[in-house]
Amino acid sequence: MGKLYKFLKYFFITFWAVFVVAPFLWALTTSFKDFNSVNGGATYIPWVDFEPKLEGWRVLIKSPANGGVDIIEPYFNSLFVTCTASLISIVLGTLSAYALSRFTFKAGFVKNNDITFFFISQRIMPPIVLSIPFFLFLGAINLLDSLIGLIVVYIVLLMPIAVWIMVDFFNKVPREIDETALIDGCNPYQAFFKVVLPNSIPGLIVAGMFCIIFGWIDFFFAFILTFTEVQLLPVKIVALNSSITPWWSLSASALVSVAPLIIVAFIVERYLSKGNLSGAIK
Amino acid sequence: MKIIKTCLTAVISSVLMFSPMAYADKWGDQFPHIKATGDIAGDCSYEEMSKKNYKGKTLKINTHAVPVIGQPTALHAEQFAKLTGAKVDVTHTPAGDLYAKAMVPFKAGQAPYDIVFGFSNFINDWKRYLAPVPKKYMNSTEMKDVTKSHIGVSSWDGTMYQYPVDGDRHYLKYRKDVIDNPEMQKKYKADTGKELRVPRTWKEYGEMAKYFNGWDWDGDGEKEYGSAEVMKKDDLMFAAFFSRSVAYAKNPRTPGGFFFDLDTMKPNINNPGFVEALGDWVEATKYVPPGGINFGLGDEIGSFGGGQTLFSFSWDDAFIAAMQDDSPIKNKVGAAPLPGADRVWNRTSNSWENQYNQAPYIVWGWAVGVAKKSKVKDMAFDYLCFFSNGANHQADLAIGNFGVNPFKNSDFDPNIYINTMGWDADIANSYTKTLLDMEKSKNRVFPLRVPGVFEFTSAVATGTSKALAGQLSPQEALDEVAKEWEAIVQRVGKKAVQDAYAVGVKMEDNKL
Amino acid sequence: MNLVAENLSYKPDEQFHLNEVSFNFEKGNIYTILGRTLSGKTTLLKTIAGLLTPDTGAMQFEDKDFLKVPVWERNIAMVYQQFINYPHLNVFENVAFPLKQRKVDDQLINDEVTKSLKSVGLEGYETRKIQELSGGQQQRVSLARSLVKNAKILLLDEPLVNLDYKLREQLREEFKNIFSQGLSEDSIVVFSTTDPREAMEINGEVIVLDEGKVLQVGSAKEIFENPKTLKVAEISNDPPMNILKASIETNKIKFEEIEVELPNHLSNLKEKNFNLGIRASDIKLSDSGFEFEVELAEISGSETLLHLKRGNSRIIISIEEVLNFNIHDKVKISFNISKIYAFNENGVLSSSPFGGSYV
Amino acid sequence: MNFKQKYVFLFPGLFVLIGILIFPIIFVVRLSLSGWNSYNGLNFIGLENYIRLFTDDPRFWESFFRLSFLSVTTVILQYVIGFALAHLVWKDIKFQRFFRVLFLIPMMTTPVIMTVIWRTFFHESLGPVNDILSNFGMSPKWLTDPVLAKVTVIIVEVWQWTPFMFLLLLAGLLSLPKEPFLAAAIDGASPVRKFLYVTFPLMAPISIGAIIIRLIEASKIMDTVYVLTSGGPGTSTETSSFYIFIKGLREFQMGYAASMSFTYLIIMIISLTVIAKVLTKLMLKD
Repeated sequence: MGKLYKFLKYFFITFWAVFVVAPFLWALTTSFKDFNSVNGGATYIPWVDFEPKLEGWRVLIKSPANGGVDIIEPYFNSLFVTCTASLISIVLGTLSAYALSRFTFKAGFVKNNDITFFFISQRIMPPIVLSIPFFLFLGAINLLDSLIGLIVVYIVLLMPIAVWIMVDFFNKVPREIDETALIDGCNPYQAFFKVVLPNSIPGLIVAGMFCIIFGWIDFFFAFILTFTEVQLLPVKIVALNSSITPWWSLSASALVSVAPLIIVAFIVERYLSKGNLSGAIK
Repeated sequence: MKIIKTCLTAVISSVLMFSPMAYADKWGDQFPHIKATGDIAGDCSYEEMSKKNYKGKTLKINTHAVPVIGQPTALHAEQFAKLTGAKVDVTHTPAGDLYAKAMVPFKAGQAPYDIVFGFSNFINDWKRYLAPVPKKYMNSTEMKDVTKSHIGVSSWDGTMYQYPVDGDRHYLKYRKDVIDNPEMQKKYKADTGKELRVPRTWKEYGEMAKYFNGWDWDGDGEKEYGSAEVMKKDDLMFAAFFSRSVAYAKNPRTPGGFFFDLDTMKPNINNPGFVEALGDWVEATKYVPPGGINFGLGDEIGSFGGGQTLFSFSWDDAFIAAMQDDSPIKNKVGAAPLPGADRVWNRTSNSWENQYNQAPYIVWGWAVGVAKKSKVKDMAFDYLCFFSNGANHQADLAIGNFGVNPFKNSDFDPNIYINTMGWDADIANSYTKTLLDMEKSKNRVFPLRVPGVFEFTSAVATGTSKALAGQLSPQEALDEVAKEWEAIVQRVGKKAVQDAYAVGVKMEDNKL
Repeated sequence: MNLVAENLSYKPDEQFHLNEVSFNFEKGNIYTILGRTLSGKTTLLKTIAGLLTPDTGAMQFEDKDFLKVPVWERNIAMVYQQFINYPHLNVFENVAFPLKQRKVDDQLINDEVTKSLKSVGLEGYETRKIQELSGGQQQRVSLARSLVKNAKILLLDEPLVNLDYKLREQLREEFKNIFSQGLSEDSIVVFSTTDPREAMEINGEVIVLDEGKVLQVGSAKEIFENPKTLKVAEISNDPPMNILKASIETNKIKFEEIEVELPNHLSNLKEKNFNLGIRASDIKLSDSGFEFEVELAEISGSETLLHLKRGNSRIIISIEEVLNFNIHDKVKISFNISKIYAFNENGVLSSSPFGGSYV
Repeated sequence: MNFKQKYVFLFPGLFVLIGILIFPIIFVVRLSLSGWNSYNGLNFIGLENYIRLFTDDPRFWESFFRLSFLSVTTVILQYVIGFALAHLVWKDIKFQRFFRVLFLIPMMTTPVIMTVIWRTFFHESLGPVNDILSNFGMSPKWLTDPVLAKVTVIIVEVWQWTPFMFLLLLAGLLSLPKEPFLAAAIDGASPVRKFLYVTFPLMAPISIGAIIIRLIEASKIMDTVYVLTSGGPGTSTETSSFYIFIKGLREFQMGYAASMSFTYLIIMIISLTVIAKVLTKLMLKD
């Protein structure tokens, strides 16, 4: 039993690890190919199977006039928009989540759970349809094709996630902690900032990570709501899809675009390892 | 006054003609792109553009992804900026999204882009938002060189809304090293009793493709297949279907509409001609490479251009890809008109006519317009005119992945391809002859350019892909499409569709 | 100057959490709220603290409308049954927190915290993290934090319940010491518990609470000797007082076909039928007694609790030694009739061995 | 607790959200009552779109059922695999940190881009999967067989989003109290029983939350379908959101797309509420 279980355990983990890594490895080797080595059938090992070329990577920094996409500025735009929108969503979302977790709201038949669901339900609407009203809305307030406009829209995308995770998290933080803080002379704001927040860092990390991920990977709104001034990374990368699908540069860009988030993964893992991610308080 | 101007232009041009090297030095040095020819005189030449001053102005362009069309757009933007002092911002968008990317702001009453790239069949939806090409440019030396059919595709009932910068058509590409190979011909004859030659009909195309499917006939160690075509249910799929349908359904003796009966606006799409073509296409799923029914244009180009298939038919790209310097099959491919059919449907008499029929499909191609609300229209048209000036156009033609294809009368000179691109003479000849014949043909089909065109083509893609997937029989699939088309006509308004379609039919029936 | 509450009611859902609760707490005294779980003890303490606002009623303290004073200005302290501390702060910072909040001078904080930690026996633990402490130590930290404030009102919500037996005993002693020495004449201590013995030991004024209602108020002794109702008798005894349906027939008390002598203090009883109450400790095993069947035997510390059955009646008796019984064993027991309580059919005390009566 | 300060906490977020969304939501409703498309403006056609949707558009409903199938299947798989992985790397295991980080990464790739890689991966003549399988005489039609194409979509979705479940469930596991496990250990419960009677019930609340959120996200499944198969072959992988996308941005029938979205929104809210209730009953009762 024990041995078999152990074998199965490592087998499954290894299997999944291979499954996770496989497309990345494929992307890595493909990123060094060119039109001819792609279209000759599947090949794997550079120098042995095919002559490696750097074209796929060069495309990412060349100017469009030279057949590249120049992702450097969009890269920083994406980082900026994602981080700012995540930050604002976390701040607003955390406050709202705290209110929903701790206090009772009632307006007619609407109660706490309904408000929470209202937040979360913002993610149900297919983005296609919201894109047009958002376009008109941002047009009306003159924020189309601007970083701020995108941040505004991303707040709508991200705040529900922040609220959902933080409500869940605060529900696990005993409310007696805030009560004790109040009794010890803190007003509700002080209780929140001095006591609840410092004990919610793991929750904030997870919520922050989800916000960053969902902001970073959005394509649709970034595509519809920008023109020339602001370009985000996914939009720029997708613009590599010309009549010929350039497997090589898309592979390179897939690797480049996932890179900053791997750092996020390490940060999250650090907090996981500390073992107190969602239950800092017994 | 006008006469004097014309004379003057003529004199200047002739002077320039005699001293091309002087210009080549000056501009060719500065702009390596046109090194081969130097500047070529014209109203929008480098020389002329350098006299303009657009300092402080910004031109915004949305174009296709890099490199096809997208790269020349960016390159010429850079050159234009250098020459005129303008600031030019270019964004790149995948083909499928070009329509929405421009249409959303159009509908919202905005013009974030001065210049929008798109396709010739967008014209009906876009023309309200586009500025007609001004007279000045209509009369430019550059425009004078554009072929009649491309003027037609760019115009709506005589008014040009889209600036011609590229030529597009579907034609047949085949592997010369097989079809023209005597050994293969012998072998094919022995096995099938038929001649191996450039297919004249879709049936021949199918037979040959099937014969050459699934074995290594060029000895490179990989299996080869019959045909690569766009079968993926996407925005281009309908074009492949229409290319296969024209032979059966475009009857020169029944004018008055290919897609609809112009009088009644009843769809023709489910008549036996189309059904026959769809039947052929379903058959074709047996001789495409593995995964072939999920091929988009990119896959088709990769597949044929990479030497995987015997045949392909659609835009130039696959052919040009195959003829690139580093291509394993350079100078092993040939171009020919689309196959025809041994019989053609007559929808007036409701019967087949057993007569050879062939018709080119002047397909959907790149088109570009200037937004009506743009504040820098002059600069925008100057840019477009500059984009396709003689020097730029010739240089662009020579670069395969630029996706700029012949659309000027001067482009059909095989020497361009032999000298600058290193093509074999017979290939260059077959290429230019194929294209030129299409220009001359009197029995041709223009793209559907009616309001709501995307609803129509999307219905075709859905219906035909159901047939390709085996969900429906060809007849059922096209009946479904016809029903959908009728509903769309109803929704859009019969009159509106009819009026718009009449313009296209007029061109098809050679009345425009 | 007292903490006076009038008719506090709180009904957030179907049930009353507080039902017309009134009290008058005097400074310098300890009050014990005795009640079972969910009887409203915590609600009452939170109401005093200001964490809950009652639906109706009034509360006054030091001549102020206390309900209008927000929690953070009430100058109270509270210890919870869970060990509530600030997990992100160390022991010293935890205890110093309320003082820092008051912007007390650093030197003074240092002195006060050291003093307070000493009084709960935690000197030397200043820099420890909360998570590194045992449950008992955590609870001491929270007690130290409550004491350091010199609060006017100290609320202790079952502070001992989550500790194991030995620690509980130990800490209870310390509580008593702290209360007797450390508290100024100026403070009110409110201690809540489910454990009657604890209430007796704390020995303050006891308020018996059930379903949000005050059943009886009195000294611990008074509650013990003369429980006002059956309910109070159940709540204020552990194990709960045994209640049997009984009747008086010619100087005999009859229940479950048992007849015992009518004790003197019950001779004036008016009703024929009454509820007989007798504590578990007032029933003894006796060979000459009446036969009951064992349903369950629990050993608790050095006692054995026997759950017995006869007819439709169930009783619990406690034996001061550890004995083994099997289920369905027959045992014989005798009743100390001088300790019999009588409650009328409405459950009100009609006669107690100590002479009390509420009829 | 009930202080007036509670509004200061709730309102900034709530009002920002409502402020940004109020116009778009109202506009969607208005749009759904119009025939807004490439040739018509924002006219008013009453409930015509809805009538068309409910009486004359089987394709929408087919795509909706396909979506239900795909999202429920992928979410179940993601949950089961995510739970298994989280459970495996929860306790001591070699290279624990490495596996934990690795298992998170797929979620961080942009679907539009990553699915292109998957498309090349499953490319039937040029991709590595069939290249390897062909050694065993197999060449599955990953993208062109109506059934297998659905499987491929599921594989890619599971790859991309299992980390989401994995992370939430791992976080949940790491925060579980120790006492119930001690008790189970004292009772000598087998690992299986321990899982069924201790771990699983304790994880139920977080599981429900994670499943609901994943269902919401999974029902927007679109990039994957768009890039992998464009809904094909035929319509066999077409989902509601993809169909709405086609109608809305490809054919530009914005009014109709809005009516579909609104209908979709209502159905989703109702079914998610029901699913949440059912899950709560099933998982919390055990």
